[in-house]
Amino acid sequence: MLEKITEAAPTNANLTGIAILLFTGCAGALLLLRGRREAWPLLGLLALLLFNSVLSKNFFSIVERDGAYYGTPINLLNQGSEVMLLAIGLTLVIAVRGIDLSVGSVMALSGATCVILMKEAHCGPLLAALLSLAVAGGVGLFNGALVTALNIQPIIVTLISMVGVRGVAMLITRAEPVTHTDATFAFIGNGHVGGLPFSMVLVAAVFVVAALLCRRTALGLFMEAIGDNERASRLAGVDDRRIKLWLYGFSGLCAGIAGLVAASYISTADPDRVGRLRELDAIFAAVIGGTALTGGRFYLGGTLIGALLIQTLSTTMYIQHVPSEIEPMPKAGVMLLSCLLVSEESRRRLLELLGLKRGQ
Amino acid sequence: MLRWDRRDLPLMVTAVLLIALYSGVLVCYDAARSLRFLVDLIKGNAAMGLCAVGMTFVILSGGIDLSVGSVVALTTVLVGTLVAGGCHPVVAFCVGLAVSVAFGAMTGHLIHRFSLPPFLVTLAGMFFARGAAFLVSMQPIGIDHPALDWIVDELGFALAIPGLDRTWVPATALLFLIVLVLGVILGRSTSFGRNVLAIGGDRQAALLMGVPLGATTVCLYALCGLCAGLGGVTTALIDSAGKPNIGAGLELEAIASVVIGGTLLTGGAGSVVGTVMGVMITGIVRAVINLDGRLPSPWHHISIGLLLLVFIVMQQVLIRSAPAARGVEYGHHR
Amino acid sequence: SREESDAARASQKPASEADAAGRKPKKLSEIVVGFSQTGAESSWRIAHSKSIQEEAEKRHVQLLFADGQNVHNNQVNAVNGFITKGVDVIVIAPQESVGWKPTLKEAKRAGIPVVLTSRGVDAEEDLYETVMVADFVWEGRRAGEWLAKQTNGNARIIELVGTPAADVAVMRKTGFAEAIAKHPDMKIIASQSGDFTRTKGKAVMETLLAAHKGEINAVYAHNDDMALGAIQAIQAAGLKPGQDIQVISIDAVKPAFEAMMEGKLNATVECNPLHGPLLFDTIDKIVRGEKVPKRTIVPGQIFEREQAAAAIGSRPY
Amino acid sequence: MPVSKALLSVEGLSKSFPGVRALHDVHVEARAGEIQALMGENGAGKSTLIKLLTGVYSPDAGTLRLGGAVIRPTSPRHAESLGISAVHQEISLIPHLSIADNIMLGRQPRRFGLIDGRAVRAKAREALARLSLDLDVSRSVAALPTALQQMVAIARALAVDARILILDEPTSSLDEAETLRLFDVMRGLKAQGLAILFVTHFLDQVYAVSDTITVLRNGCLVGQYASSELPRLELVQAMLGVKLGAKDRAAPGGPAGPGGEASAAEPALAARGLERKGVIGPIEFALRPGEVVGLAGLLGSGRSETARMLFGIEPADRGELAVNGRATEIKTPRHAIRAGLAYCPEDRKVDGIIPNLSVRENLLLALQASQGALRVLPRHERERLVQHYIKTLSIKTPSPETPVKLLSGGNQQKVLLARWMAMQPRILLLDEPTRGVDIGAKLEIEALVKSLSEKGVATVLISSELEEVARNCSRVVVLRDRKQQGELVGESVTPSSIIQAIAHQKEAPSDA
Ligand SMILES: Nc1ncnc2c1ncn2[C@@H]1O[C@H](COP(=O)(O)OP(=O)(O)OP(=O)(O)O)[C@@H](O)[C@H]1O
Ligand SMILES: Nc1ncnc2c1ncn2[C@@H]1O[C@H](COP(=O)(O)OP(=O)(O)OP(=O)(O)O)[C@@H](O)[C@H]1O
Ligand SMILES: [Mg+2]
Ligand SMILES: [Mg+2]
Repeated sequence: MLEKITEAAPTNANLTGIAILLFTGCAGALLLLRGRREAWPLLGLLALLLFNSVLSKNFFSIVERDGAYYGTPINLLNQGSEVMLLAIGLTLVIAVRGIDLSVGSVMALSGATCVILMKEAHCGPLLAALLSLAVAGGVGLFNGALVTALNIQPIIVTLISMVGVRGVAMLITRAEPVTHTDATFAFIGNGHVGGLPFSMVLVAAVFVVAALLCRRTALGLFMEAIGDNERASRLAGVDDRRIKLWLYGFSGLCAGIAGLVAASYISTADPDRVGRLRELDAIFAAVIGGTALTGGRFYLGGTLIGALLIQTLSTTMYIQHVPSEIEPMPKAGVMLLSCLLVSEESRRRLLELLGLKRGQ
Repeated sequence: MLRWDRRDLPLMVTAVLLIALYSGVLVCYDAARSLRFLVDLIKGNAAMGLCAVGMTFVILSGGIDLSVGSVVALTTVLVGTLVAGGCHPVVAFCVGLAVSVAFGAMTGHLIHRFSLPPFLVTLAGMFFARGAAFLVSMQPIGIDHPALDWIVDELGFALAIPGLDRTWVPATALLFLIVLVLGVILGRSTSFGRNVLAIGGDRQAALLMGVPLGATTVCLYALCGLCAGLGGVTTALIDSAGKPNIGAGLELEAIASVVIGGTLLTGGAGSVVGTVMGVMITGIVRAVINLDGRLPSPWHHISIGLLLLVFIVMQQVLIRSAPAARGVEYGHHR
Repeated sequence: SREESDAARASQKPASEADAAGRKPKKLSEIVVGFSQTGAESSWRIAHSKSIQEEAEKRHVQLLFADGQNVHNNQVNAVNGFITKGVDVIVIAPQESVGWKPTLKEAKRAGIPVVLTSRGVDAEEDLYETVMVADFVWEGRRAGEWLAKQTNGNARIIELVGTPAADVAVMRKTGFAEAIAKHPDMKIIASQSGDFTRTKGKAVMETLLAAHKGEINAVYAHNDDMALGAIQAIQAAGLKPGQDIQVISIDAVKPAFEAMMEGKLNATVECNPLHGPLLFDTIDKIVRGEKVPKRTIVPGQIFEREQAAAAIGSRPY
Repeated sequence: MPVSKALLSVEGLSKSFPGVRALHDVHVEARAGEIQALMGENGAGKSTLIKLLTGVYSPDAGTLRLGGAVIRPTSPRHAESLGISAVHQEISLIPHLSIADNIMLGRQPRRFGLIDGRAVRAKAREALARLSLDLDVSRSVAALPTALQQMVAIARALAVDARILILDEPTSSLDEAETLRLFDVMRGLKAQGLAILFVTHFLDQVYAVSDTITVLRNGCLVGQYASSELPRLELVQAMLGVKLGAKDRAAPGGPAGPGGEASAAEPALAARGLERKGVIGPIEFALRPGEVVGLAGLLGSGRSETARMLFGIEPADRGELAVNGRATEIKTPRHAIRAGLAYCPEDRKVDGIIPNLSVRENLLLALQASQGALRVLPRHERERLVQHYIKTLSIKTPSPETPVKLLSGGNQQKVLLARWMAMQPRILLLDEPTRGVDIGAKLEIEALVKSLSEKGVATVLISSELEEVARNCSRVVVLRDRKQQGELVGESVTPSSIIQAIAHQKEAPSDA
């Protein structure tokens, strides 16, 4: 398998390319051997990277400047951080059979709050960021409260806040994009730590927090139980309402962080356009990563890979000069292929076709 | 034979609230006190409503279809291009519908055959159909054909209620109403409708009870494709144009209407009648904001959110506090 | 039969009494104007709305404002609502030029004059009173000509296109293509949609810069927002926007002037959103029964870096 | 075995699941006009055999013959068209559909191409009438108690013109009267020439209706016997695969000394006028530590309701509840658990198991939930608990990591019991704890209850098997019409006296 990768990589490709492909390939193979679900989206990602490495000579080139790295792979991570952040929060909500469509709007709100606080209330960037995260978390908790206390279907609650919260974001910026140049603030979406984008540090932090909370405590078990059979878990003494409430809050918080990254990335709070349709990308990332929309088992690692897959896909479109109009088509193709890859049933059928019939 | 059943409670509550909402609007805005307002409501939401009818079945089965907005666009450009190429509009409509049905059936087939999550497949379908629409025509195309003008201007009937105004009910509104009636019948009185409910209620049990999962799933998504195609035809009629970029976000609106109408997103419970109420509710909320006309842009969003929120909360509170809701839900929950 | 029912309705509603010869003259302050706006998607659009709303207030016209939230169907519904309500004049800022015919016919049947602003529609001229637009093709052409002059007809360009199929984008693309067609050495390396947003403008630019390292020396953005995003991407790539890479865009909103003053943007072609005064002058004429020209071009001009400092003070948006 | 033409013959049937050999080279024959009992321990492969017959699974090897012709059922629908109709072990009904729709799903009578609702209801009522049931068929099945759901499922299977009827533990939550009615119907069908396959863990029922008995053990066929020729003891030996000594586990002799006599100590649980309006009437009883109290009553008399109310699932809205002498308010299951209660629900599919989680996770869920998310049980402790309960209750599972939905029904039930045992509760509410559990394990569970009560645990036991109630309880509270009717204490707790107590109060029989 490894030899294949090196073969497939173009001879003129630089070391980074080979390294990245090798790494992805090895990780994929390892996961596959251990029977982990994350293996499949990772293999999908590998295929996409291979495709790019063949077609675009500069794809993997990374340059160092002022102690920071630049290049397409780095851009991929930086631009993908928004979806990754959203998707981490969403994965947890989806695990308990919920959904949060408001994340895109919450992004707009938190960005707007932060910029307005700095610009008009003359808050320090840190305070402004914290306050806007509180607002974002608050929206999440509000969603959660409606879902748990009133038993309203999550999709409708969050659809309503998706519309309403966007309005609030527009209201506080008077519907205009508001630019604010502040070096500290700009650092969130553009800065580098140890040569890597700061947004990735944020993603890593959020991921680690989420993973620790879910896997080192019994929270993950409770969430999977709630998602699988809510009634039975409640009878077993799981506090489903409270857990759900906080998960929505967490999703709001993640969206808030993503909103800060987005606003900082362009030093502008754009209330109308930021985060639009991002929720679908994030859900896609979660689902392709192995988390079922019907709740139950969830895979945070898979989610990150899924988000990366989606970002790589968009980047590929830009680089291969796919006209924006027909851009959706290849995107659909890759999506379909990757979900076929992820689905056990289709893999089984494929094996059958190849004459390797087994089991059932 | 109508019988009181707890399962009808959400529907009743929604109906009562819808009537209350409508009466409220009638009291506050005299421009709403006309038949035309009602017809506008139906006509203006016909495309979305048509999609929502199809979506109702898909959601009842526990699935979802995100591709409807793009299929609407695909249908309109197909119609537009064909008419521009000298085709008769009616033929063009048929081609558009055939394509959208085939598209839906394909989606359903993929979902069933490879047991893929509907969300992913239809999301891919959403991108695919959008791309296909742009492939058919990169630019919007106006449709100019006497037959089309005839349909738009002449097909329909004048509705008059003594004491109220006289108004014109156009073909698009008629189409919506007809599909609606068919949808209600399909949902309530055919074995297809029951099978869909069964699949959504408990897939495993449905399988054990001999429901043909495959055929039903394919038919379901084909039906949803058909409804989206009809939505496309309606849009083409309302605009006299085919546009590859139209209908973005339509799927979420349709889903919202379905769910507001009391259908469970997890499947198994709900009705087309509820969906129609959902469509009317979202339609009225939007219409009210335009009728008022004093709200700046941000408040458009906020008010839509707030009004819907109030509605939903009242719906839930009423359903929960209704005396019939007391007692126990035994057994299954999915 | 349809005409009958419309006529019946018209006779019931004195508010919109229609007689073909000429409407009963009215004063501006007595009328109700319904305004269907596209949405609030850009600084330009917001300046446009604001200009019209402020002017209406100034002239004591009752203005009904409907935000279409960038969905064509919402706008159609809003206009139908205006017709039902029986307003005196309908102002439409269409999101798209195509797809208005039946709705305009409806308005005509109800005898309500329609004024189009910011974008024309693809329909017979007798369906509306007048249209008030900027010349988008001209804007694109002007940008192309300027870039050709600036680079001596030798440029490798990234074009940041607006939303796919939006006709502003289509026209600005066409105009630009016309202008550079005369110069064989001006090449568009890549033409990608930035959706008229800063975020996507920056993301696309970042990616393309990495993929075409050292090849690019000019950026043409269909609006200022995308150009501002692109400028950030150029800076992040360690290049100097405005020097290493020429940047030209369209709209001329205030942030663009700020960027020009910092030397990062080279030029911007004005697309004037302040339609308010002209619009209500026209409406005034229409309700008084006077003739108005079918088409008014709202003039624009090009602003270069050197003019920025002087002009910025007088930019109202 | 008498030689006669078999209607259904199964030859060399095998089926494996990852890690499990569910069936291995099984030969079974069923003749028309015969009731055949399918017996075996939990996990022996009974349900798997039935699912192979009905096309839910496809066999790894083997042939099925129906009337001599080879059949390959590919789906339940296909099997039904071949004349094989089945009631599966886990009740398979569509919750939101009405009773009528559930019974007639897929075979609704039509008029002008549309479903004729009136005819559907009439036919459904007819089907129920065969079981002497008179329900409002337009109500949704979700609102029915488990036993009635089971009856509806049976009615559905009876409503087909089948040649072979398969019933997988149809009586697991039925009480005596319903069971007898079902048997009557089965005998009627037998007379009409149907072949009936019937699974149960109740030996009495086997001998009451079956003509032949087929025994499976560990996926293999032990043998096919005529009922009259197989004494109970031998049947049990065949099932367990061991020779039973003097300590005959299968036939406990009469009412054994009921668990710990009521001590004079403070009641562990005391309900005074506890009631939920419109659901369950005022309940008045005290439960002392170490006592096992039975709840008896007819189907739908409110036994499960009482347990659910005590556990705070549908909390009481009036009356008082004291736990260990302290007034306690139980509004949610969490309150109840905190107060030391545990509740093993009756419907394991809905209220019990978390299907996709592993046996280990299911087993430890309640314990972990009571400790909170942050205090995670140490790994070795988890391992110890899981191994302990798998052994004590002889849970048959490939590994603790297996998703619990892949276990056989009886083993799922054991996992649930283990979940609550692991909590070491002070008050145990058991609603049909032995539902679908084989005889060996049943005795094991009873012994467990007994040993717990010796340790001072107070137990409320609900069971539709009166023998079981009589065996284990020192006191029985009789319910009727969702109201408390009376109490039987001490010596008077015998199956016949309980029947009398219920029947006595049922002077005017409600069923036609
Ligand atoms: N779908 C499946 N996947 C994996 N293992 C299975 C599956 N279905 C059944 N098994 C296993 O096959 C064995 C036989 O199960 P089966 O359900 O047939 O037992 P049973 O005799 O019906 O037991 P019970 O009396 O408890 O219902 C069990 O060990 C069970 O764990
Ligand atoms: N014949 C019936 N038709 C419809 N509903 C019934 C009938 N009998 C009982 N019920 C319902 O059952 C409820 C009480 O059932 P419950 O489960 O508590 O009884 P149970 O004695 O535990 O019976 P089971 O052991 O069968 O579950 C009542 O609230 C009532 O709604
Ligand atoms: Mg079984
Ligand atoms: Mg019970």
